[in-house]
Order: sequence, then C-alpha cells, then structure tokens
Amino acid sequence: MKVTVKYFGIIAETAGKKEEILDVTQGMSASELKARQIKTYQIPEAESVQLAVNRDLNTEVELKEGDEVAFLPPFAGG
Amino acid sequence: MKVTVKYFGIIAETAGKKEEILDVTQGMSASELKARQIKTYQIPEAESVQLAVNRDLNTEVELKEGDEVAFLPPFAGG
Amino acid sequence: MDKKKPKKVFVQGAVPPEKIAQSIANHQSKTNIGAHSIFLGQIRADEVNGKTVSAIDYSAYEEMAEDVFHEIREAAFSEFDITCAHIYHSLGKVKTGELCLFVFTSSAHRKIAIDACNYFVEEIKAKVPIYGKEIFGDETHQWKKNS
Amino acid sequence: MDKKKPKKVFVQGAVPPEKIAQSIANHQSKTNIGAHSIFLGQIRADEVNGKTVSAIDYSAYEEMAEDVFHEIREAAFSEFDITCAHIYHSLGKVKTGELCLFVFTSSAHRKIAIDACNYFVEEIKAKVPIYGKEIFGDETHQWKKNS
Repeated sequence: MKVTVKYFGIIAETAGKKEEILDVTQGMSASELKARQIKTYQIPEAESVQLAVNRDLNTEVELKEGDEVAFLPPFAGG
Repeated sequence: MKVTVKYFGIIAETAGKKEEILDVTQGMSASELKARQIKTYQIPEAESVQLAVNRDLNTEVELKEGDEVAFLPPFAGG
Repeated sequence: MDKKKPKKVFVQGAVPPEKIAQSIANHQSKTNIGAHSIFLGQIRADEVNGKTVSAIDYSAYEEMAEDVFHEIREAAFSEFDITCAHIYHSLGKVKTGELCLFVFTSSAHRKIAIDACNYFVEEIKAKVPIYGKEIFGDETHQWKKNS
Repeated sequence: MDKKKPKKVFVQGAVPPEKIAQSIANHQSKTNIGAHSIFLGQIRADEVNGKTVSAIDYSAYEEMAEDVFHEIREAAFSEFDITCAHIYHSLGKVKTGELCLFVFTSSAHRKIAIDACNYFVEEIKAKVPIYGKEIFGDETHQWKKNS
C-alpha cells in the first residue's frame, strides 16, 4: 500500500528530500509511520514534530492507500 | 485685568464667537469665570465643560493678567 | 532617535493612503524593527434620524493639542520599548470613507508595537482637545461625541 | 460580502508598501467602516553568534496552509463583527527591512477591528504550517523559531 510522504522545513533538510512515495503495510497508523521515519532519518527534536494526514493534524488514524502524510516541524510563520 | 477667552466646538457655536478679551476682577478664579460665561451664553451640558488655563486643564487657579482661558466641550478626536 | 523632537500631528483634510505607504517604506532601513501596528480612523456614513453623515469637519485647540500629543508620545516611549511612533490627525473637512486618524508604532516585537498603538488611540480620544462637526447631506450638522 | 470566498494569502517575496496603500484605498467606498487595524511583520537583522540575519526564505505546506487560513477567517468572522479581513504572507526570500506579513481588519468600531487583527496574527503564528530559513550574511542558515 503506497502513501505519499512530504517533509518540510528542517525535517526536509535533515531527510535530504521534500517528498517520497513509501510502501507501508496495511493497517499501519500514522504514529507508527512517524516513529519509523524519525528513526530512518534521525530527525532531531522528534517530540516537536506534528503529522498531518491529508492536511489534517492527526496521528491516531490508520493509513489508507494514497494518503498524503506530512512531517511538520514547529510552525514559524509571521 | 484682561484675559483672552477661547471657545471651541459646540461652545463656540453657542456663544457665536471663537474668542474674546474679557475684563475680569483681580483675584477671580477660573471656575468663577466658567460659571459666569456659562450663564452669559446659556452653555448647555455645563458639567461636561472643561477649562484650560494657559493650555493646562485647571479650574482651581486664580486668573492673572494676560491668561488664555479655553472653554472645552468633551473631546471628540479620532 | 527621533523620540524627543516634537512633531507636527495635524494635517489639513483627509490622510491619503499614499502617506501610509510612504511612512511604512521609510522604516525599511530600520532593521531592528520586527513588527508594525497601524490604526486608521475612517469617517462612517452614520444615520441619525433619517439623515446621513457626509463628512466631519474637525477643529482643535491646536496649541494645546500639540502639547498633549507630545506628552502622550513621551509617556508612550517611557512605557513601551518602541523604536518609533507616528501620529497624524485631520483638521478641516474629511468626507465619509476618508481617513481622519493614522497611528503607526514599531518595535522589535509584535506585542509591544500593538500595545503601544492601542495606548496612543485611547489616549488621543481621551485627552486631546479635538472637535468634530458631523455634517449631514442636507447641510445641517451635529457635534460628534466619542463613545 | 466577500467573507466566504477563499482568498489567496501567499505572495512571492516581500509585501510591497504600495500593496498596503492599495488595500486601504479599496476600502474608502465602504462607508460603514469606522476603523482599520493593520499588523505588519518585518524581517529583523537579528544577530546570532556574531552573524547577522540578511533574509528569511519562507516555505510552507501550501495546500494545508491555505485551508488553515480559510478556517481562521471563518472563525474570525463568526467571533468578531468585522466588515472585512485580508491576510498576505510571503513565500520565498524576504530581505531584512522588508515585510513578510500583512494583516488588515476593518469594522465599524475600533475595538473590534483591533481585537480581530490580534486574533489573526496569533492564529497565523500558532496554526499555519509555514517555515522560515534565516539566512546569514555568510550564506549559512538556521531555522526560525517563533517565540
């Protein structure tokens, strides 16, 4: 099952990429994906990272085919 | 003893003038002049009128030769 | 530092939007500023007993008003860590939809700029001897009262 | 009423002062407005370990950001009796002294315009996925953190 993963700000810099398509197992939750990618890319300050699934801040959902999952560092607008 | 009296806003309109030179008795206080002019011109809402003597809001002073006394309705800037 | 210099506040007629753009542009060389707060007063076409305000004709006890503006500036600079502050208020006729008051404060941090701007607006309304004759479409008038 | 129409918030590069003048001028036909409140964010030349910020390069999760801006607008219009509200935020590089954020609220009464403007500024900082790379004079950088 494929999901699109997007990285922003310092996370994109740390991962060395802005986007990738990942193959994940059926039934994987957003928070499991989060833990996996944080480990893969050694993303620092993991506790401050928020996930958006299909543009909604939410880590408790189970992922579905075609979902867009965004890794968001603390916001810094303005 | 002469003082310059200035009227502003609705008071100038009621008095029909913006300024006049008045002869006042030595030792007259600003509040006495206020009472006198309010009666002379039948200035309405007298309790809301403030006096400035030489640009300072103050009715407790004794007037001196050459003082500038302004009759100020409630402020309406902005 | 321009904070001590007494500044001319009154302008004849409405404050033009271009003056606001110019004031903002003048601050782009001050790179210690992180936030600007601006308040603009605009003339409303209020209805009173079926008549509509078409303009306000502002007058003031100008000499005292300039003194009070200066005192408000001094107090604001000692209370708030602002880098600059500018105030312009109309005299004479300002039509509905036009601007009669422009307050502009700048600081390194947003909360300071915003609090200082509010302080100026409230102080100006409360303490400066300015009067407004609200002129209706039929040339009658009433004197503006601040709420 | 323009309140329901989703609006484009992001602009490429700095917000020019002329855009602010134009926005203000566009409101002079709305004679139910009595007060405008404006907030502007400007890029500070902060010093960090002896290096000075020369620009911020903004990026965003644009699709989500536009959704969140729209939700903030909806919430603001239901909470505050404002006649209109406009927000512009930069993407890409904005140099020190230039403007990166322009929030503009209007109402019949000053307190409402001011409170709504503050609400927008705080909500934008807290809820919109925008990132800023602070670029130093020597081309190194660090990621901006909101205070």
